[in-house]
Amino acid sequence: MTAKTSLMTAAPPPAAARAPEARTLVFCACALAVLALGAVLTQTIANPYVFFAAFIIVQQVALATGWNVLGGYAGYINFGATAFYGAGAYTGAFLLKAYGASIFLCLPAAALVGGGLGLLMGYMTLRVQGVYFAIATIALVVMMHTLVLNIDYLGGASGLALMPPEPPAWTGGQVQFVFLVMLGIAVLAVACARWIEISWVGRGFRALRASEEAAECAGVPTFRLKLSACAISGAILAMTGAPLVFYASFIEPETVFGLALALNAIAMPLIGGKKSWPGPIIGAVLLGSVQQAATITISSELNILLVGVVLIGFVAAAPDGILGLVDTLRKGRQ
Amino acid sequence: MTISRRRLGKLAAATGLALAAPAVWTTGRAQNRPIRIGASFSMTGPLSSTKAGLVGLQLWRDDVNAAGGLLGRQVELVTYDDQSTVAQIPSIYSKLVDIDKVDILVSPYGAVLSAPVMPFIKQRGRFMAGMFALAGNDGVKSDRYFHSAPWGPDAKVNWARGFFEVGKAAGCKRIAVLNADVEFAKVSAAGGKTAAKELGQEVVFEQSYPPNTSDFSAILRNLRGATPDAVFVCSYPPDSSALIRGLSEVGIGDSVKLFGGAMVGPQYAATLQALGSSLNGIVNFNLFVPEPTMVTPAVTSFLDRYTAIAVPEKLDALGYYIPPFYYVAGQLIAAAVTATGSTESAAMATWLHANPVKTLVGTATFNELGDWTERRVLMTQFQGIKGNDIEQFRQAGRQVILDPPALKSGELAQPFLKARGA
Amino acid sequence: MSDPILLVENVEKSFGALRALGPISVSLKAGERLGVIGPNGSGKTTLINCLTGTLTPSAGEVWFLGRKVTDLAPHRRARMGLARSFQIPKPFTGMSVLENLLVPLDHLHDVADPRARAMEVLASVGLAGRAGHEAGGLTQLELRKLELARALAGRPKVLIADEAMAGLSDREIDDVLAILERLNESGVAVIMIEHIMHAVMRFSHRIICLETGRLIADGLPDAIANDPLVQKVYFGEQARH
Amino acid sequence: MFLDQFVNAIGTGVMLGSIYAALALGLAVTFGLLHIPNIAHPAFVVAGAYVVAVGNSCGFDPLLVALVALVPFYVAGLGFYEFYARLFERRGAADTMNALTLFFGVSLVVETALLIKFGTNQQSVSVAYVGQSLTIGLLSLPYRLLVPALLAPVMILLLWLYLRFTHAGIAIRAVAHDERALSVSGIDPRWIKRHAFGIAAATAVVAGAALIIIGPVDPFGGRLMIGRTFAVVVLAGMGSLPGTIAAGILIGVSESMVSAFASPSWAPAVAFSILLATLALRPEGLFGAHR
Repeated sequence: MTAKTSLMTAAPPPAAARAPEARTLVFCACALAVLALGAVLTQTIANPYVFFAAFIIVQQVALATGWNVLGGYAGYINFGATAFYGAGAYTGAFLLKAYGASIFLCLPAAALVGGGLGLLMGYMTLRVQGVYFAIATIALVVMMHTLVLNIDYLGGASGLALMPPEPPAWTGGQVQFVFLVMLGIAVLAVACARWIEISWVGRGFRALRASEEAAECAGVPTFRLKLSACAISGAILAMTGAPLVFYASFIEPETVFGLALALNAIAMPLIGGKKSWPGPIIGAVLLGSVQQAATITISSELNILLVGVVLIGFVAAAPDGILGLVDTLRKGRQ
Repeated sequence: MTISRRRLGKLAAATGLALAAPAVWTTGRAQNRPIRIGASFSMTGPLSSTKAGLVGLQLWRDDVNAAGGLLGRQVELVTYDDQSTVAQIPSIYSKLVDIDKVDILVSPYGAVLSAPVMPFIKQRGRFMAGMFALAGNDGVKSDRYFHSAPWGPDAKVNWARGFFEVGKAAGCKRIAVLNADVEFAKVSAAGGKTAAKELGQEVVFEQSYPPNTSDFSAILRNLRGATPDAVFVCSYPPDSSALIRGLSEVGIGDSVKLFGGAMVGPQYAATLQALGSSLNGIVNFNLFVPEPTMVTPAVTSFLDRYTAIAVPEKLDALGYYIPPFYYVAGQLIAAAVTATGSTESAAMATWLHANPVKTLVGTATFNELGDWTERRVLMTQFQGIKGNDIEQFRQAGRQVILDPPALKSGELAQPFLKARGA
Repeated sequence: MSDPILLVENVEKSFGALRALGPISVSLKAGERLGVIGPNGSGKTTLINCLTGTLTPSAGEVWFLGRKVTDLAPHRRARMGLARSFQIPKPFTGMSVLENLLVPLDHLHDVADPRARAMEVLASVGLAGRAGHEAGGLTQLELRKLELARALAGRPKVLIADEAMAGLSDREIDDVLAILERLNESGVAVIMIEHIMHAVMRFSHRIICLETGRLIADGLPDAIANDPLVQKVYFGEQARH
Repeated sequence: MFLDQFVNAIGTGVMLGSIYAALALGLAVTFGLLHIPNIAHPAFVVAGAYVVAVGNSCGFDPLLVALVALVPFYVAGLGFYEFYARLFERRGAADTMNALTLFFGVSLVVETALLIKFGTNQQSVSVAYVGQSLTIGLLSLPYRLLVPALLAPVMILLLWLYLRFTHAGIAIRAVAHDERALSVSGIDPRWIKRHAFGIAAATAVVAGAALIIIGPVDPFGGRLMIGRTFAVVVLAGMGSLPGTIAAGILIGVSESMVSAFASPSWAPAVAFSILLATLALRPEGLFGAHR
């Protein structure tokens, strides 16, 4: 996808580094090119399946990137990506049902809800050890799920079938339009992740991951930094969920709070590499296509088993993912 | 990439030719190319026990192909795993239609998973056989959608009406409604309340509970306090078991004459086997039971062949509930294709609206929404179950049909406590 | 002389029923070199943690630059100019030596060119040649120097050096002492917590000695060295080891 | 009516709570004492339940099966800890995130393995006492809950005695307190931790028996338990065994009160609300020491 720039973005030695401004320019150009390419594709490719499938993959990229802001940069594992994703999806559904709102209104609203939820979670649990945060995120999914089940306006367990408003005519159709929106979200998420990574914020995250105490004593506002990671990650994940109802014309709690998404959100950055922004993208594209191939060639249970084994394998052998492996190989050769 | 490899594989299997360009094959001589039926199955995830349906569809395909195919063409199934999640559905059905170019669609399992396909088939004007989606077409109102399950017209309210009819005959006036917080149960409970009122019954207690509730004692005690005559239960497999166990433990009170209705679970072999004799007296829905009024040689042969496949695959050992109706879906498609001489959606739909079809489970006629014009959901009572042997459920007289009257095979044993053998 | 820049007033710290520190009162003047000694478990680390803000005292107050900082978060105190190095070096692994210094500089707004400032500090401790190196891959001495350099990057007013010389050879100790002396000459007050007696005696203007959380001596190095109480609790124990 | 409901809500809550404590016991050891966040423990419990179901289908009593299976589960626990330790502890401080991911992967593998071996059908046991209740005045206690509920105090008492009065037990508590203290005294902390992990794994099969006597179990049943078991351990205070049963009962009674007097629909959120509230207000738990 956008992985044209070098893999070695994390901690470049100053002598070898090109001017950061130049790299940012290249990145922006690539991002715009990706968006433009998406727009061109909607005009030139007639087969709608391409966009149905691409939506899912691009959504996974956004999901993995959003998760990685907290999980990779700040080092706080979130088992409840679906709580945020679901919050966003239901925010979108609520606004669509209540006001027939456009997707462009739903996105910032979802981001606000997800960010708020992230802040709340962080505020309640980040003072204690990271493992509590992880456990609390499992709890959050159940609570969000229970909440939705008990709100009749959102359809509860029956789900909610909604017809989205007509998309702008130039996009060529609903699925093309939603795909473009999701592509926009993914590019935004990646840009956001990249900014965090190369700025003082990312440096602060790396410092607090290495030693929270030392970071704090070096002037890094660790608690506030972690809170903002929660909020940013929550906002991206929620934004990723918002277009779901526009995509499927339907939403129901078992899907948005289900295991599959939460599992992928963790697995993708882990496989690609958690330390830099191309990692989640690589993981998302790779896992997405492998799973696609696997569902066809082997039985579905084996497919899940495969994800489990791959997770264990990466944690055991390559905790920094594919990018980490590549870096190690490079260093070995030098 | 994966698609062409997949096509290649299928082709190799079908013709024994390993080298052939997929493009040649799809655009090749239309007369000889197979008729492709596309469907999504929940092979994984919470709904994965429904994958037994695939065996039903495969048996139908084998039967049709053994008899020379449809219109002289072989039938081929194209299926994907939707992982029991709505998010996968739009892309799967677009793939079936736009990439795999299937001729005919079969819906995913149930109303939740079908919901995202409905606008799609309406928009594309595609024919689709609906699988167990209760009132699945009531929202979109496609005229090319046909239920294989005999929920009957106005299914939301009426599909379980038999329970209330049986109750009325037994003199039940006060109804309690209990439902799990899942889609099918919630819709059924709402419909049940309406049906009860239409029959002049009063709803004196209603309660929903979260899925996977394992202890029902508090709920049953509250329910007992309302002294209902009948308890309409809309539950899912785990909670069906817990509830029936709770029934034995906490008791239900002397007022209750009828208990059950819309419990999902006591259709499946595993649940039946686990609950055994504690099922006695419960009146619950089913779509097929081996009672003399329903059994035909065709269905017996189907079930025998199904069992032979299902048991080693660890699928539902009885296969009364889901698999026959996938076979029925195939039969509906076969009838329409054969009669119209085409796989054209509009023609098939028009023909099915106008003509009855003889299926494995009886004759189906359809109204404008693709519902069976006659509700044929069974209300059966468990009688004389002893121990936990699964084979007894294959015998007649264990699940006696009380409703509909046309298929009635026995009488309601009452009062409830006596029927339970307590 | 001038007012104390760092002042500890009747500070106490308890963990549950266990009192680890105090009540204790200590003051530090601008530019002073203060040595802190005491056996293991005497409360030195607890005292430092109360100074930096890692721990909040159970009672008492801490003043820094005329401001009450008792409840102020560590990073706020760090930005005010209270820097520390750690007994066990805590480099920010996963980034370069240069970036390690950029972390504190990121949060100071009065540094015009952080990279230049970082390189300047690295040069002053003799790590300039290692700027691009991964911080995790340094030698023990280099880690100590990095620890100091990171503390110094933001031009602190007070440096707390927590056993900055533990485990180093005599030559390396001289190396570190030289850095600290130069630093002090530029006006930074230094609190040195140290077990290496000759170093702390040589360096300090004034030494305090802690024992079971209490201040048992406060005075010039010579006076401390000859203090019978200090000899009993501290040197006595050291001798036995 | 109200009194009947109230008394029975308490009774059911206490029984459920005791069972939660049994489910959480292994976690109280691994997470509470060893600080290993084994989120795969509920999956082990489900695996235990399957073992019990298989034994029961051959005609043996579930509790007997569980007793026999203690040994293989203990050994499996040893092996699993060895795997974990080789991966992480040798690298120095275990990265919590990687450890959590590992356990997540392991629970996925365990669940799917069960799925492949046994299919999606629910497994259950048949025992004579299921379906009957012990009635004391207004109170009626189903044996289905009562028998498993009695397991927890027994297990906890045994484990507590073990930790208090045997050499190995005291060593485990020492490890929990400070690993270095132990290596000084000449005992290999790794051996002790492996042993403790084995014990924790062994409790899973007893908890599994409890779980499957209550009702049918499917491969993914453990997932619902993750939050609840952690809630018990955290609320109890890390590593406090008697606290485990108190915390379990507190959660059980709260749930059954909500079920009886508010709405059962909200019951699943109860444990998690308690968990979140504990984390926010009293992270050291009810019975834990300030850390």
